[in-house]
Amino acid sequence: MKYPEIDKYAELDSVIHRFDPRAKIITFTLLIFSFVFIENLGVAFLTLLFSFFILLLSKIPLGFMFDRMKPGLIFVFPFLVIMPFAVEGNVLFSIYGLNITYEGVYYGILVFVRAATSIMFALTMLGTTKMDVTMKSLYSLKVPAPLVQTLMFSYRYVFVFIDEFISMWTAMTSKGFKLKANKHSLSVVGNIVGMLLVRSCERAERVHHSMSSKGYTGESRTIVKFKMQMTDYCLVAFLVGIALIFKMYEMSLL
Amino acid sequence: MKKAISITSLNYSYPDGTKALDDVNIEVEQGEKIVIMGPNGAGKTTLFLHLNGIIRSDDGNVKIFGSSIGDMKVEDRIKEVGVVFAEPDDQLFMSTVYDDVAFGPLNMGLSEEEVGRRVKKALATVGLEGFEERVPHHMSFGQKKKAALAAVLSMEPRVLILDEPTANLDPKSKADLIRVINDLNRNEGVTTVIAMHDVNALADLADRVYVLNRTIVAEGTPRDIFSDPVLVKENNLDAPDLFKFFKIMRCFGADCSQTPMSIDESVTVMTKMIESLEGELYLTVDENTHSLVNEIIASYRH
Amino acid sequence: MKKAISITSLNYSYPDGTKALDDVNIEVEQGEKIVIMGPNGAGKTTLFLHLNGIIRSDDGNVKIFGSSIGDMKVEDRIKEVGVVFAEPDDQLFMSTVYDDVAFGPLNMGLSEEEVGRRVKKALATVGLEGFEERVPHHMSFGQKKKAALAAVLSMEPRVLILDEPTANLDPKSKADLIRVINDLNRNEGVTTVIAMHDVNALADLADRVYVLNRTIVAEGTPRDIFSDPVLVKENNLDAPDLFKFFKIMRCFGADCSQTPMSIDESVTVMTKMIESLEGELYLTVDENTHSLVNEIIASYRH
Amino acid sequence: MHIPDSFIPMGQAIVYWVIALPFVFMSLKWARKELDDMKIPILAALAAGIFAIQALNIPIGMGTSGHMVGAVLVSIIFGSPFAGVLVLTLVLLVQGFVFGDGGITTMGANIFNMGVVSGFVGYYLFAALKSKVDIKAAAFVGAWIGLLVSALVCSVEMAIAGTFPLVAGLATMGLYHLIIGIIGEGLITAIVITAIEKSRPDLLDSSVTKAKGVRA
Repeated sequence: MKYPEIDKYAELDSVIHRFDPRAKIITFTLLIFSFVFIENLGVAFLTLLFSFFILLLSKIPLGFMFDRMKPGLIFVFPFLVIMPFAVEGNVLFSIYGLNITYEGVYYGILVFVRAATSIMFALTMLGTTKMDVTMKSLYSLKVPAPLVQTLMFSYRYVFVFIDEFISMWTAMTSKGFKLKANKHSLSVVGNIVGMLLVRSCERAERVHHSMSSKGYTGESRTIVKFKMQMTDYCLVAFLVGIALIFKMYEMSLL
Repeated sequence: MKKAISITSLNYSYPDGTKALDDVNIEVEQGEKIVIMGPNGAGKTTLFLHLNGIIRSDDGNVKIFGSSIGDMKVEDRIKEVGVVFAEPDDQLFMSTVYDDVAFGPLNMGLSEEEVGRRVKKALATVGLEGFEERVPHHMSFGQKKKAALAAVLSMEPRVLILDEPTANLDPKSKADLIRVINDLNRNEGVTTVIAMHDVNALADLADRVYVLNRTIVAEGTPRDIFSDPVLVKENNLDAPDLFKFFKIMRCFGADCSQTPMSIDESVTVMTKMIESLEGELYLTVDENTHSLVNEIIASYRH
Repeated sequence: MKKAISITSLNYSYPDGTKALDDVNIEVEQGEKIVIMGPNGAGKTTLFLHLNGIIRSDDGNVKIFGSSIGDMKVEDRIKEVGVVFAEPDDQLFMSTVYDDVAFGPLNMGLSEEEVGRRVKKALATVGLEGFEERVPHHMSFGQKKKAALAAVLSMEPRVLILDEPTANLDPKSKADLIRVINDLNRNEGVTTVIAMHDVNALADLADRVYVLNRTIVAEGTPRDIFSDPVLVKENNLDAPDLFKFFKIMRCFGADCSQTPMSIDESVTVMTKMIESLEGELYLTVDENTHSLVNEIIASYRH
Repeated sequence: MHIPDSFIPMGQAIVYWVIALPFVFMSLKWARKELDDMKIPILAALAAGIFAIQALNIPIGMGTSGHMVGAVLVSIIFGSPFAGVLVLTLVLLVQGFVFGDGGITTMGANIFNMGVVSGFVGYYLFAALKSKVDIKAAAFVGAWIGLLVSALVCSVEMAIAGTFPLVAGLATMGLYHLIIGIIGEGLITAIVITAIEKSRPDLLDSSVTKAKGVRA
């Protein structure tokens, strides 16, 4: 298993990296929400191009980015294949009695393109900000502190648990274990999962002890220092403007 | 003067009824260096959780500088006692080293400048300058141990409790940490209480030793404790190699008045012994030497 | 005869490109006791994962008894090499000790009786008879360490790899484990490869030492390694206290031919030295003694 | 079962958000009441643990594999379906906003399917069964049916969205989860509950341990 370390290139320098993290989160989320629901394939392609342009601006190595996009796209891909058969409409041609419809092909490509756009935006947003900064911006955006803190801890301990998991798995393979669809494997997996959960709870207990011994009483205090610059406002205006233009263009096509 | 720590007849049972601590009594003077030894599972961690009030004992039998720790406000408590637990990953829960080290001071309600000053000082103390923005998960085990210590030092506690500070460290990192702890004790008068298994490193960190095995089994200078092979064996302990060796030296005719525990001490003892004999020490082997030696070795062997 | 382990120019980089192992070469004879030392993060765990084929090197540069470990079937591989990792909690995941110790033999496809026999024998070897139905999670750290070892011994491997077997153990449990490992080596001819930081316990477990710091920095008997203070310091190591002390003894005029590392050895060395001097050894202090002593101490100090 | 972005039109996506949010809100209230100041570390640790567990692909045979969802498991451990909702919400938030695995606009729907539907159906089925059959069997049925129902709900949503036809969706999703649910969710959940009961019975909600006459 490889680490899903998305902020590996957060230390680079680009317009997108310098973008105020709070403004970045709001604007990018807005862009995702407005592009994901576009119904016109042509416009959807334009938004995909636009998201690629933003990705280029961010200077994040494309190989890294495409690698990170793969799991999401592989998940969506089957629908691109199934939809031409599944959606009813004008039949383009038939294979062994199965009809491929124009609407199906259109809709399949549309869904795929929109998904790619949103994944690319989300990854560019997360990839250009260090995770702790993203979390701190959530604080300053008035997302409830307990929620942010829980998220932050989840993020911190996901790696620890993946490590623990890998260590347990390594110990098992080094004893000749091979995962198969049989009773033995199943009982082993059940025990591993149980152990992982027990260890999660025990880790939580120990983390809580160490937090309490540092004066934690359930309130979270964090230093957050962000300041919006002129360029940030310009960037917000530019991106929101683009989103509006795409929206208006789409409406004009109706 | 008030004792830094005073624990009187402390009892504690786990929720399932198992007794973890049984009538524990401990007294520590300000500025002392205490080591607590005992077998795995002797109740050290439970004791430490009492010392900073995480487990509260209602009868006020844990006092820090004269006040019952259970009655103190959180802000005061963490100014008095800082606990560094054994597992660094449990203590570095924030996303950057800075945030972790600032966590305690922020909870104390200090100003941002003061927090910044303390983080800087604490990181400098443990030798992690420039690590502010590092992600704990990516650091080495030795660095994590140091960061976990810094995250407690930033609260500037008067009593510092450390659970196995040197476990799993390579010798260099171990030496670094021992030096940091001793500097804090010597230069800032911090009282230190340390749980550790490594008897060979103990001499550097202990003025006095408590042997804990659910209850306090023995108390004394390291020398007192290690001189009693029965006590040592019964509590799964061992004596430092040098200590045992100097006991053996006696069988060869070296009449040292003291038994040293560290390299530095052993040089002093040797020199003194030779000088008291007007510059010449004779070591011999006679018919009894080997049976005496074997007796000593056997008395400590598990 | 074929070497138990033969590693030739092994290289390994982490997925992110960092070099973990750089041209590592190791040869171990059957029945040897090897200790691998090195700073935290020197690549020991990565090396061990190569030794039992969990990380596969395609070029066949890791050979066990002459066959490339990468080409072996899993069932054969686990008969040859068993790895006991440092953290027992990672290795005990079933609900009873029996199930954990039976895990490997079951994967080998052995009959139920044979599995039962092996579990019994492995538990007896580590001194955990009667623990079959215990829940590993509830055992003490020392017991867990022993159970994790038993869970590998039940596969009856010819080569046993141990990562930090004595870390975090109280001295009694440590002595127990060292005895078990040595008995296996002596009585069953098991080749042992151990990673450890505890230089004072090393003498009991090492015929030969490899110093690993991404690549093999040095190789030799423990005596060879510790005699080189530059090597020791550069790799974050330390020499055993007794070893350092005997080097110091020379400054007082004790002309020992060998420098011992354990209590037993030191008695032998002392006796030999005194006997070779016709029963009397003179130790003196002269004007140079202290500067020589300080030089030795400084040469090893971090 | 994780619905990616762009599979559901805006109006419907918002509807699911509107349905899911009150449940998330109620589960936060539940956490505040039941978990005191331990809530943040314990929920974070469980979310991280479930995230790691979801990464484990369990082979089902015939070349396919599945992974656990875990909502019913968490609900049984804490003795409340709100625990499942909350932990699943956290897992989805981590997936979407921390690792960028998508599902931002559809998160409402995903919380609803995987957290609310499977958590509530599974937990109450478990609660109803546990006095009649043994804990293992009750956990098995709860987790299995919980997953199956949420898969069916998911295919209905996809049909409403026009992404996938109803009958074909119900048939494929239903059949797939009927099978992987038995192994991936049902059996594993049952084994996990037994394993936790052995090693740390005190972590389980008292109603689980009481039902078998075991006291922590």
